[in-house]
Amino acid sequence: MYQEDCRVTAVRQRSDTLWEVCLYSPAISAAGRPGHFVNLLPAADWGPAMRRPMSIAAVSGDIFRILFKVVGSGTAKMHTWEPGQLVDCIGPLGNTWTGYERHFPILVGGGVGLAPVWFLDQVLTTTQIQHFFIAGARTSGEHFLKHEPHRGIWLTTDDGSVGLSGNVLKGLEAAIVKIQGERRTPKIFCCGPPAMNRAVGKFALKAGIPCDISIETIMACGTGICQGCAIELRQAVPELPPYRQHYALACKDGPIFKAEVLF
Amino acid sequence: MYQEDCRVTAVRQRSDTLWEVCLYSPAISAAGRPGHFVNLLPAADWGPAMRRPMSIAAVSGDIFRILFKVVGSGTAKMHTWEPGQLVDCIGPLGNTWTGYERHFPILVGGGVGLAPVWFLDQVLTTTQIQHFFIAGARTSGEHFLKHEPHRGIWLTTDDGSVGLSGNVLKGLEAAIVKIQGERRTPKIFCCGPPAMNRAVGKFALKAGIPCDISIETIMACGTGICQGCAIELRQAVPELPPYRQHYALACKDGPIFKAEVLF
Amino acid sequence: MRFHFSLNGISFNSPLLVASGTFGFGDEVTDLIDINQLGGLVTKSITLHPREGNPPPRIAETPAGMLNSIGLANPGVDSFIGEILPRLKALKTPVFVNIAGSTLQEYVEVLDKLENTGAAVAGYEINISCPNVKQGGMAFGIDPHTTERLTGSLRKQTDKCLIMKLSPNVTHIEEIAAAAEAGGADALSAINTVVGMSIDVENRTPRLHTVTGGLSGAAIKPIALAQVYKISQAVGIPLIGLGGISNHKDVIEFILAGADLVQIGTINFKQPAAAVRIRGELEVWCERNNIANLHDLKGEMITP
Amino acid sequence: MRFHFSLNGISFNSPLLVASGTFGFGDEVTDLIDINQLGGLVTKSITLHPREGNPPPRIAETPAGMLNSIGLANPGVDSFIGEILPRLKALKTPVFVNIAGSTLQEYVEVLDKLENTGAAVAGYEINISCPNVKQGGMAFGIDPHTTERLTGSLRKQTDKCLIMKLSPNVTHIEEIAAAAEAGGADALSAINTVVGMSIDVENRTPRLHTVTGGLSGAAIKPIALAQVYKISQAVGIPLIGLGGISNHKDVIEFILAGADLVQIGTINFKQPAAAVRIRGELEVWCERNNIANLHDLKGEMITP
Ligand SMILES: Cc1cc2nc3c(=O)[nH]c(=O)nc-3n(C[C@H](O)[C@H](O)[C@H](O)COP(=O)(O)OP(=O)(O)OC[C@H]3O[C@@H](n4cnc5c(N)ncnc54)[C@H](O)[C@@H]3O)c2cc1C
Ligand SMILES: Cc1cc2nc3c(=O)[nH]c(=O)nc-3n(C[C@H](O)[C@H](O)[C@H](O)COP(=O)(O)OP(=O)(O)OC[C@H]3O[C@@H](n4cnc5c(N)ncnc54)[C@H](O)[C@@H]3O)c2cc1C
Ligand SMILES: Cc1cc2nc3c(=O)[nH]c(=O)nc-3n(C[C@H](O)[C@H](O)[C@H](O)COP(=O)(O)O)c2cc1C
Ligand SMILES: Cc1cc2nc3c(=O)[nH]c(=O)nc-3n(C[C@H](O)[C@H](O)[C@H](O)COP(=O)(O)O)c2cc1C
Ligand code: FES
Ligand code: FES
Repeated sequence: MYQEDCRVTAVRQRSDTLWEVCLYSPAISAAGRPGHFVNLLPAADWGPAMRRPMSIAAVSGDIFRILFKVVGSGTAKMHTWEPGQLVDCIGPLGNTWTGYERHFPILVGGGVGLAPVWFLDQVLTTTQIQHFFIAGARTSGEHFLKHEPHRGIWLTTDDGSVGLSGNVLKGLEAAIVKIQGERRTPKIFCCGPPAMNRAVGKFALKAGIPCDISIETIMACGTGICQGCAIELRQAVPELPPYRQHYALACKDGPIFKAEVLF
Repeated sequence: MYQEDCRVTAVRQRSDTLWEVCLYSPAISAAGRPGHFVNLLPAADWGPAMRRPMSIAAVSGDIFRILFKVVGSGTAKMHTWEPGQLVDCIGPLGNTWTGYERHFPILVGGGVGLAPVWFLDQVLTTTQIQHFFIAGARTSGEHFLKHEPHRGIWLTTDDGSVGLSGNVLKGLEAAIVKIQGERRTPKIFCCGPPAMNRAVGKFALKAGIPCDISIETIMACGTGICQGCAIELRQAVPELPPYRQHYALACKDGPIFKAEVLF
Repeated sequence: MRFHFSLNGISFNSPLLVASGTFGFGDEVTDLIDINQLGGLVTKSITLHPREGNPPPRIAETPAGMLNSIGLANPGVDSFIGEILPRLKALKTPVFVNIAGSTLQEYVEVLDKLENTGAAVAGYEINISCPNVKQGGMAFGIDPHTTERLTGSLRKQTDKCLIMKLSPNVTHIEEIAAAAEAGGADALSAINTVVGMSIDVENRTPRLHTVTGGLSGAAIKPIALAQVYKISQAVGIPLIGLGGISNHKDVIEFILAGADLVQIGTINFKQPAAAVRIRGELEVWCERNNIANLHDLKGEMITP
Repeated sequence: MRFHFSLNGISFNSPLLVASGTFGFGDEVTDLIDINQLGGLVTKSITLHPREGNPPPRIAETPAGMLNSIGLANPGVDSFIGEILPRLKALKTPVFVNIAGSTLQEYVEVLDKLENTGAAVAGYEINISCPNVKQGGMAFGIDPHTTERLTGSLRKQTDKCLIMKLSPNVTHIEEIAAAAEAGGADALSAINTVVGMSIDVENRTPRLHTVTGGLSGAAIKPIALAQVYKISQAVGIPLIGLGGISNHKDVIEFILAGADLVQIGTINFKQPAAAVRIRGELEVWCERNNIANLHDLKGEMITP
């Protein structure tokens, strides 16, 4: 875990709703793995009591990237960042995705949940682990990837304006069909809005496919101290301390949990 | 009284410590008189509970100017203003300097108190009322006027780096000497830090010269509502409501008071 | 229609009243806001005798709020009746005269004087919660018996709308609320300021001459909301919520927590037209959320 | 020397302790701050049995502050003794174990268990002021008799430094403070969080599952300071001030108001190394102002 003033090296709009920012931090970049997040200050003189958690969306060399959507005052402030700005980040935080070597990874991302999934996609591509990637959005303008089913990338839109019409389950079904006959059994890696996580989680449970879901909660410390980011678990998780078997900490015990403990 | 989003048309540094900002507001500019102030928001999303009062330092056409010094978070924010910025201002507020036609005006300003005095200087110059002007500062870098005793302008500095060495009383004495034989009796118009106001006020009382002093207090509303800007008076002021004879309101009953009621 | 609510026969067209001490007597900022668009105007506290108030400094800024210790500076009830009331009568907006006193007798006398004018005011808000005066003030609002006795005495003297304004500086505000209800109050308003303090470390002096004062503004909104919620669980009479309101969402929070109306205070200093702006924001919000009358949301918070 | 202060034989090299619940058990952010530079570490509240805490949501942001309703989630005293204490013993920084309970007996049992380990901790801070649990918690801190009885019972069981942590949610905090002193407390800490609430208006649900929770952060600093000032006028034992501290000036304010030491809480979440940063700021300030020992400023506010 590091705390660094990371210099913004680039800012660009990736879709109608998503902004990408490159941040220079040798330490955080070197340690960051898919699933990790940073907890940052939108401004040096940030008045509110809490930092803002943002998933690491990519790493290249000494630079890591985040993807964000403007939803409130913190992200609005982030939207004013320009290259040169220093951003106080603590990270990398949380647990990471594992087991992708042993399985055939099916990645599912939606909204800002795309960020950690996209990072995993890049790592798998680099390490030449074949995988599928499904990205959902409401409409074509919110996507920045291309719909390329032949390359294992499915986009879905609620309004059918690009890719498959419907939610990510449409993509999941298509992927599952394609995976028949694969040596490796599938495993789903998912991050998206609550309704999507639930739908994907339930789908995976029903289909008997292992599924790791990254969830978002409100967070104060991001480091396991405040106990504010509790998430209710349906099943005990033996690795956790007894008093956190029912309410685990999203920031430290997560943000990634198995579907069966969540739903 | 108007509330307007005034556009910043120019920003410039006038001395080591003083910044000047031009604000476009036909309404406030037309109504503003020497002594008036505006109460402004340093930013549109200004979090703190109070506006920041700033004297009108000049008016030309539809534009009025303010002069300020960075002392805390509000003025630090003002320091980031650039042309085009909209500034929510309420004004003009407070009372104004009067009686300068009937007297020989001696203007005394120090620090940011220079602002309203400088405005009066400009009005007197424009209306061709001969007067003297004494501006005090700690050191030459804080001055932006020229020391021109022959034109009735004396600068003073604590360190003697420009003009007379010493405080504004040095300038006052010089001015008083020069005024001997004038038809009009002198009147002092003063605004500066508390110690300067007191020194000038006491001087005037002793010399029997009428003296109007503009004072600064902390203010919330600036319009006479909150009663927060109370200032203790030594003498009753018949024009004020009975319950404000002892504690008058700097924003509404002032900011200008006669020396004899203050000291 | 959107905002209609009626209390003691007084009809409110906006849920937003302006709070005592934060709008004077309604004549300072008439250039900036149409007073008749207010839900109501609560005057600065009026006392039996004129009061010059506390020595300066009387106010200080704090994180997301401010401290004040004005000390009830006001012209006194006679001047109020002679010079201010005639103008207030001309307003279409309901006016509530806020009354403060150091003894029960003082409160009663002020009320009597106002009643004797046949005053066209809508009612009275009784300040039993001012933390900034040595005698009386908050003392009345921290003990249920005193509260009930004072409310009862005032109730006997008037049929007009009688609102008791409660202090948050107590262990159980719901007990004081219940006492005011038992005493015959028509409505309650909560909260007055929270006792607070600030020190200028460079010269080691308190930022208020009285050392402690009353904290107001956004900082206290969560406290006010919790108190309003507690009161609404304890009493049946209408409730006016206030404390830190600065936008339409804040207003809705108070109504969901159980308030019938709200008052806005400290925000008026920064934005003299806040009551009109927020009313507009509420209108848009109700439209978007298909709320026929905002008051329908009273107490409609969904508890887990 | 600049910061030396000693309490019950414990020597403090920084006036800044980290507050209960805002630094865990000191093992989360060791990458970011040298724990041995803290004035002291107060643990998260420990209870007799493990507690899973309240259902989420447990925290919410508010203007210049936050609400929490963690519900004392903790591993329980046995786990604490077995798994956490050994590591804490290795610290040079004085450690205070914060204890909470639902009954007097529970507090006593936890203390006994800790005493029986011969624990090398500096002392105990007793949480009689948690607003977020149904039973016990704050109930102990709103009544002087209960406070005195609890303090007395604990005093009998330990010679270690016994600090009672007070709640601001009372009419007269100085009475509770005096009761704790009478019961034999070595020191007091104040304040715990202020009861508050927030509602998500879009879905009409409270932002905390428990509806109300505890407000902390800069917003409550003026309230905390007023309470510390009141307590310091009422008792003679040392006083640890906390509530909303986020920079060195805040620390000095508390000391001028009568605190001997301070704790920092919510700011730790935003700035895990705040205690070290502020210590540095204090050093510079003392240097510039020729203060040999910061503690010399205790109670040195100049009243008008
Ligand atoms: C582990 C983790 C990783 C995240 N990664 C990303 C990311 O890569 N890109 C991205 O755009 N967003 C991400 N988020 C969500 C992001 O943190 C919130 O959108 C952000 O904090 C909102 O701040 P704000 O000030 O703009 O909004 P606010 O004004 O604070 O709130 C706007 C809305 O966002 C919700 N919200 C506030 N804080 C949080 C929070 N800490 N977590 C979740 N919801 C919150 C509020 O309840 C409200 O509904 C992540 C959250 C977590 C917990
Ligand atoms: C009628 C009037 C006219 C003024 N005209 C000018 C002007 O033309 N140019 C200029 O630079 N300044 C002027 N001031 C002072 C100016 O308002 C303060 O410097 C400013 O409000 C400080 O804001 P801040 O946020 O930067 O400082 P803060 O962080 O709020 O405080 C820094 C210091 O300034 C003091 N201060 C804070 N608010 C005020 C206030 N409202 N009045 C006086 N002191 C305050 C504080 O006590 C503190 O010592 C005027 C003040 C008044 C009352
Ligand atoms: C400067 C000031 C003066 C006040 N004067 C009074 C008063 O005279 N009588 C009264 O009942 N309340 C008075 N109040 C309290 C407010 O009416 C209100 O209860 C409190 O400020 C909380 O609301 P807010 O946070 O919206 O300001 C005053 C508040 C302020 C800030
Ligand atoms: C998330 C959180 C958890 C807390 N947990 C505890 C606790 O377990 N025991 C306790 O005595 N105080 C607890 N507190 C209260 C703090 O120790 C402190 O008294 C309060 O937050 C005020 O200080 P601050 O404004 O600096 O945070 C907690 C506070 C927060 C914000
Ligand atoms: S955010 Fe503090 S424990 Fe998770
Ligand atoms: S600043 Fe409010 S009355 Fe003067």
